[in-house]
Amino acid sequence: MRKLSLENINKLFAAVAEDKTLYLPVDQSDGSAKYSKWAEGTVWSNALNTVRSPKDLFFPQTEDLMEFKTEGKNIEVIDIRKESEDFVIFGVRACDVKSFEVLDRVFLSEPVDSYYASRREHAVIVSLACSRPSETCFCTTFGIDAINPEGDVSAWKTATDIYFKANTEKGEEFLASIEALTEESDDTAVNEQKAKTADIMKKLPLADLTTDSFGGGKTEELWNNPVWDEFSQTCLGCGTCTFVCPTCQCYDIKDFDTGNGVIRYRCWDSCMYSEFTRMAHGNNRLTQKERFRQRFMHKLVYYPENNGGLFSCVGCGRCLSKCPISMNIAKVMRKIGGDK
Amino acid sequence: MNKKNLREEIILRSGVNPKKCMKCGKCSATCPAYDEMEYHPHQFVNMVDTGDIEPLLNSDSLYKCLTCFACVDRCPRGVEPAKLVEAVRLSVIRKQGENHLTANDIPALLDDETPQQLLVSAFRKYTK
Amino acid sequence: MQRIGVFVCWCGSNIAGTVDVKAVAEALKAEPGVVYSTDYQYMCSQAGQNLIIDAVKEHNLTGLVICSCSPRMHEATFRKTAAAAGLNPYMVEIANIREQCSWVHKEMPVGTEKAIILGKAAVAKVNLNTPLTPGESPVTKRALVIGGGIAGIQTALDIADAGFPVDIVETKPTIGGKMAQLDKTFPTLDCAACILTPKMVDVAQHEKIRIFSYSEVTDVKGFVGNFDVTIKKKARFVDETKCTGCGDCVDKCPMKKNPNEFNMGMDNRSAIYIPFAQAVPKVATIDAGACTMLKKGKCGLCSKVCGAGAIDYTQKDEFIEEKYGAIVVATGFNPISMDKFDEYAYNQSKDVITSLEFERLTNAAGPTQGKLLRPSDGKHPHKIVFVQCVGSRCAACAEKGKEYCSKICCMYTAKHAMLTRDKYPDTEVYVFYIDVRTPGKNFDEFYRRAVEEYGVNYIKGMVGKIVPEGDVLKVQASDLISNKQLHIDADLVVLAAAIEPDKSARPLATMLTASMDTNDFFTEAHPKLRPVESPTAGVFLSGACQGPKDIPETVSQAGAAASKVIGLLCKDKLTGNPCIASANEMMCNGCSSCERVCPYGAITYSDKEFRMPDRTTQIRRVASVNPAVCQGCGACTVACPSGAMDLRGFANNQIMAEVDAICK
Amino acid sequence: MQKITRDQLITKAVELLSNGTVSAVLGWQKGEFDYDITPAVFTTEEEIKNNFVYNDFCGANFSKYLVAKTKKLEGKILVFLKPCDTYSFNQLLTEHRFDREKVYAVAIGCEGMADVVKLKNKVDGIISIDYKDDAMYVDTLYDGTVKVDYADVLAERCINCKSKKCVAYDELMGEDGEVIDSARFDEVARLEAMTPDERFAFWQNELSRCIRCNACRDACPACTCEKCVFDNPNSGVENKAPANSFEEQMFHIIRAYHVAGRCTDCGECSRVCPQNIPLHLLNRKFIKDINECYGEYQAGAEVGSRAPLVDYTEGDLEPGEVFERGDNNA
Amino acid sequence: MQMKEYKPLIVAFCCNWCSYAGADLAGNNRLNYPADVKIIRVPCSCRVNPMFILRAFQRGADGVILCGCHPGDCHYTSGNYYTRRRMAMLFSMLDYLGIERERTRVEWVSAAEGAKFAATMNDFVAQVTALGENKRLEDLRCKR
Repeated sequence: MRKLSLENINKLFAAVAEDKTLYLPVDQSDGSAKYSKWAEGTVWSNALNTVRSPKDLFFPQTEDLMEFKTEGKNIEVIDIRKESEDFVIFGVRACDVKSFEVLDRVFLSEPVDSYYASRREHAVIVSLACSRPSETCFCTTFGIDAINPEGDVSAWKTATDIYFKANTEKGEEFLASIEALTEESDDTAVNEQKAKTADIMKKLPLADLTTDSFGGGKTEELWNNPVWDEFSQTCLGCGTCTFVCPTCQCYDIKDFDTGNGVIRYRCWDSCMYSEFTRMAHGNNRLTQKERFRQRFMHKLVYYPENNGGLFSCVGCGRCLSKCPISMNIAKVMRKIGGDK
Repeated sequence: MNKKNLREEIILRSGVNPKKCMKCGKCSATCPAYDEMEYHPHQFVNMVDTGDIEPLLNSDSLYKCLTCFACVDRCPRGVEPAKLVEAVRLSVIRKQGENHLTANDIPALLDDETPQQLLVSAFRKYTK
Repeated sequence: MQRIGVFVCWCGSNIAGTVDVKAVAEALKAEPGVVYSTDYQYMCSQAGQNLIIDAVKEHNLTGLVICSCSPRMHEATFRKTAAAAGLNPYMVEIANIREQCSWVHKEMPVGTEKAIILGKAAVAKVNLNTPLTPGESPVTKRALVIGGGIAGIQTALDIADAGFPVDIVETKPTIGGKMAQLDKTFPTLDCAACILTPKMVDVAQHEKIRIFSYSEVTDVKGFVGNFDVTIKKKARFVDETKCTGCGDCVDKCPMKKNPNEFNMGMDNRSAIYIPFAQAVPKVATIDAGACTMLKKGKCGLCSKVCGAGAIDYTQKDEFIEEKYGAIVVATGFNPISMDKFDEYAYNQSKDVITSLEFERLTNAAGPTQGKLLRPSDGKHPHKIVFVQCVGSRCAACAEKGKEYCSKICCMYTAKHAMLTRDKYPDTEVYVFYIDVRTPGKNFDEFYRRAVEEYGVNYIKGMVGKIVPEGDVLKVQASDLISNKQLHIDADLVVLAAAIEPDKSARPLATMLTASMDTNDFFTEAHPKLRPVESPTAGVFLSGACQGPKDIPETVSQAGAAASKVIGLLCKDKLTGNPCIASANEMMCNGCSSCERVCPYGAITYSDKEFRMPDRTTQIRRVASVNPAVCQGCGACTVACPSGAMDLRGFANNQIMAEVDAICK
Repeated sequence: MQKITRDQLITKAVELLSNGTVSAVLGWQKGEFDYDITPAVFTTEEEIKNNFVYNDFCGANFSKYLVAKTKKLEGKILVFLKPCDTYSFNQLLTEHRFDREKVYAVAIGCEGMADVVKLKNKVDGIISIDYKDDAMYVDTLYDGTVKVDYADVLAERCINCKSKKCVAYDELMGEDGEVIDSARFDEVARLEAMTPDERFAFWQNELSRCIRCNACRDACPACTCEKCVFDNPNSGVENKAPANSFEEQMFHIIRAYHVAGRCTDCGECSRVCPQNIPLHLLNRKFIKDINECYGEYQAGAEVGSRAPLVDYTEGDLEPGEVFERGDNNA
Repeated sequence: MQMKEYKPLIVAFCCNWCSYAGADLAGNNRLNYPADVKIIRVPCSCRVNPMFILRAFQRGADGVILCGCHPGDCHYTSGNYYTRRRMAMLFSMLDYLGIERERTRVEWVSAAEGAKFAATMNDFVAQVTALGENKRLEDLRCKR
């Protein structure tokens, strides 16, 4: 385990940023944090987490795929892809690290999404253990250990220091690259903090939430549950939950005619939208109830069914704090699963 | 200064466009100094327009104009002949460059009894 | 996908001089949808149109782009061409590469580049054009003529003679207008009354004509073929149906000291009055501002002497609503006010008068029974000065006069001068002029006669000032020919005041949505080709409301307007403009924003049952557009936030395609 | 003024439900943490008694729900409206968006609602909240019980409340208030006084956070189009994500423009924005301009009034003169 | 690098009845104005949706001018009155967002005002040229 005094954290950032782009949570003018590029003077946010999840860095909200140019009546297809540069993403919480696994299973299974894959290959993920989880956190429900985050490198922050441990080859390389700045350390301080955090985790209001009622094979059982009717009634059908969600991976591919050619790009889509997956015959899901059900069934039933039981919710709590009407997956789970 | 340049300069200085004149003669009809003048307001306009300015420079008419602006007021086309007369007058004054009275002389002449306006107009008229 | 043909017109050298038409045709070939592109010297010629028709057939074209002059010029032509080729006429778009390209840009590369861009925009639009079919609306077979002067009278008579009912609305108590006030008419010197009053009588007796005198139009709604007009009949306190026009009331009325408008205020009339002997309708009118009975409830003499019992002090303004298929504006003119021309002392001396006042002074029915007497002392004037262009051609004094030439003054001044010399040979007559303009049949001959035979002194130059002194008017003027300043002691000065449109024209134009120029003359649909029509369909122009005119011109225009009206009223149905709004009911949420901005009331709402996406049925309030009423302005399309309301022919996606093409 | 309590509302709702006046109640349902309250439709007395809550976090404007709810329902629906909601209620009626006959509106006085973002910025790990008269006492994971003054967490829209007057209701609970001469345009004026460069920088910073989740639009009671232009593939402006700064600006300009003259300034757009973009400052700019150029106008103050952008006078300011006016103010 | 003279792209929306005719008259009278101005014909100025204006800026326009009949002279009675309010509000909003107010203009040009049309376009082009390229409301995707 390597240790660095927090006083020197900016030296570390500077060293990392020298040969790789470094992204880390930075406070914005409205007080919320966002993964931003580090540059001299950038201050690492103390926030528990960012509003937008780190999936933006692998799967941006909009991404140009290719371009078409017309010359007279001929069409030329231009591949505008650029090989991703190496980058480090720093301070990723356990839940968000887990979200990469959820995304990987979608984008890296055949056919591989080369745009996503390229970014994943070039990224080093430095995770950060939680010490002050929020009341909206429920990662434990999905078996995620906020205290021992995964990632290429795991990090723990105490009041004075930050500790690193490599989990992968990439992680080893990363630690080697900052070796000069860090010192070897035992894990006493880290373990102390882990114990404290574990206590808090148990006290979280959503600590008792379980996935017992969900998982593959539950489709028919849950399909006609009255909760969909009841809870979808006041759903506004906005896309907030899906856009702040670290695991939502739906996108739409569109063409934009620039006047000098056509850019084919993709952008996030939301299953909450009435235009979502609209086809020639019309929409699959005609009512907000169906769309509402889709979102939660996908997270809790369909995805685990197709992915070996892995839920596609990581309990980060973003949708809990951002839904305009405070409707969320925790309420749905609670209602269906009943209180333990 | 050649003929054309003088015309341009007078037009520029006066801000008058003599082409606007429709030759109605109302300026001359209204002019109180008409009988004193060799060249009448409408002729001023026409002569400046045609560049026939030399006779005007040498004519007494320049100093007969009272600058009462009746012609300016009455002209239906907004030609403003009095401004043109003034501009021609200035050409004469500036050309000679041997003014009897220079601007620097004025302060000495000022006294409480004399309106400053009087001196200024005198300066204009009698520096010929 | 459309199959578009592009046709680039040279317009002789008008376009080809500044635009490389071949390059334009070539460049547009590569545009999406274009399958054929060519150029030709005159597309609008028969040969050019045939070329288009042949190309449509040969290349199976579905849309046409004509790169030519303004669509305001030949859009209709090419739509007809398209129709002749079997296409929907609305599959044509014009790229205006003449007025807005070749004529305003001087360099060939610049003009060519822009022409190509304009062509691309037109192609982009045609790609999204859809065939449109005009709706039909019925025609109310009745015409309204606003103004009862010679223009209105002639128009009304011509329309009525063709068999269509006509209503004349006149603000004054009688029709007749300015012509009724004139003495003689140039250049033939006919007596105005002798030629006008029979026509007035014709109007009164025509079974197809109704006269609303002492009335005004207060509201106009609707559109060509279907105008709904509200006419206010002002209370004249005399029952028109009973009054015989005997004049007993006029004689007995004690309130005799009211300026007589008909005689330009140069004598007086009573509070109850008939404007003049040949008035039509010959009905008395009570001047409410002058009548003591109406003001104070005392008197009532007229009622007592009226054998017909026509006096009705309780009469109220009456509002009449009537439908018309066509409206003719004939609101005429007035001399401008002389108040601001201090130099001519109009307000200082009674002996400085306007030409229209002079007409009354020389008219046998006028205040002096036709004897030319000075208004101040009733003496014969022996030296008369006429001043022309008073307030006309006055560019520098917008607050005083008018920039335009009033057109009629030269001739009537010549007439006045000639008649004066004819009747009173001992009178010296001077006419001060800037130019004498006599372009008309026998006009110059007339003017020359005044000079050569009657000895009128025409002096080139303007009057500078007039000063009343004792019983003469000191006139100071230029004589530009002899280069002298003249001083004349005149007994009478006559000012040829500029004329301006009647003040009622401006509010009327707003009601009619007819456009006006900066001088408040009505604008014609085309200055040369459609001079008697307003750009607003169904509104026609007659007489001086459109521009200064003399009587023969007025009468010819009046007849022309009438023939246009007849042409319209002959139709049983009008085909409308198909470029109108329409609501997509699936997207309309019934919010009423569009209804609120529609100037024609063309949008209505109804509850309709819809099958919703979730397969339920719902009753929703949705908008619908009355195609006969909608004029296609598009105000509603912007008021509608969802874009449910769109405009055919100028659809959102079409305009955006044009924007895109231009900004490429 | 006595605060309206949960019990009062429950009594009212149960009374109206049981006597058949209404067949459903649009109210607030308790959540997981005392502050995450969800609007919900209640149809039974039991549901109401168990789940109906009313506290300082009941900020959602219910009026928009009436558009959909009244269409589906047999009988009337009871809706509780705060003063600002009553304006939206009227505006929707003006636009014929729902059938007034199908609604039983109870207006409730309001002392202002709390802003959950403000609270969370003050307190970490909220477990529960006790609403006392003097302040709210927040039980937290880390700092024990924390006393938080109501004033310190009052929502921005409530600090600048435009009116505590209820302009539409069948029944009024509590006391009616007055229209308030609020300072709500001060922030707009502050921006107006900036240089264009500063304003541009300000808005670039704010709008760059937009994720086009459409919450502002979907929560807005004035946005009730059957199909929004931004969702309509044929509109030419549709997109599901802001591809660049142009589209961010485009979306927010058009969003605000489409509700200009109809926006009641209820503040829902800013409340629901997950990125805390002060969207109300766009709407208020239009309101301020409208007030200054065309006379004071409050959308929703009365049913049937003509919105300023579907109205005109012949003497209106020219677009250029609008700027001159701005210069005088600056 | 070779400096190319900056030529702005101006989109002019002209109402069919007055301003388009005014532009035609400018043509009839051979009154020059820069070719940078491209006219789009609309039936009435009130047909111009704010979205068209934003669209033009997106696609690369540097200035957008709207021309209609003089207030009171609208062929459709009241269209330009609505335009006046709409554009006053829209332009004020653009200004509020920090977008140069000189890039937008509304001008009333009658069918008789060919000279005014040409003068207005000359003036507006000069004004926009002085501002330079539209950077604040541009869509980089649409730049060549």
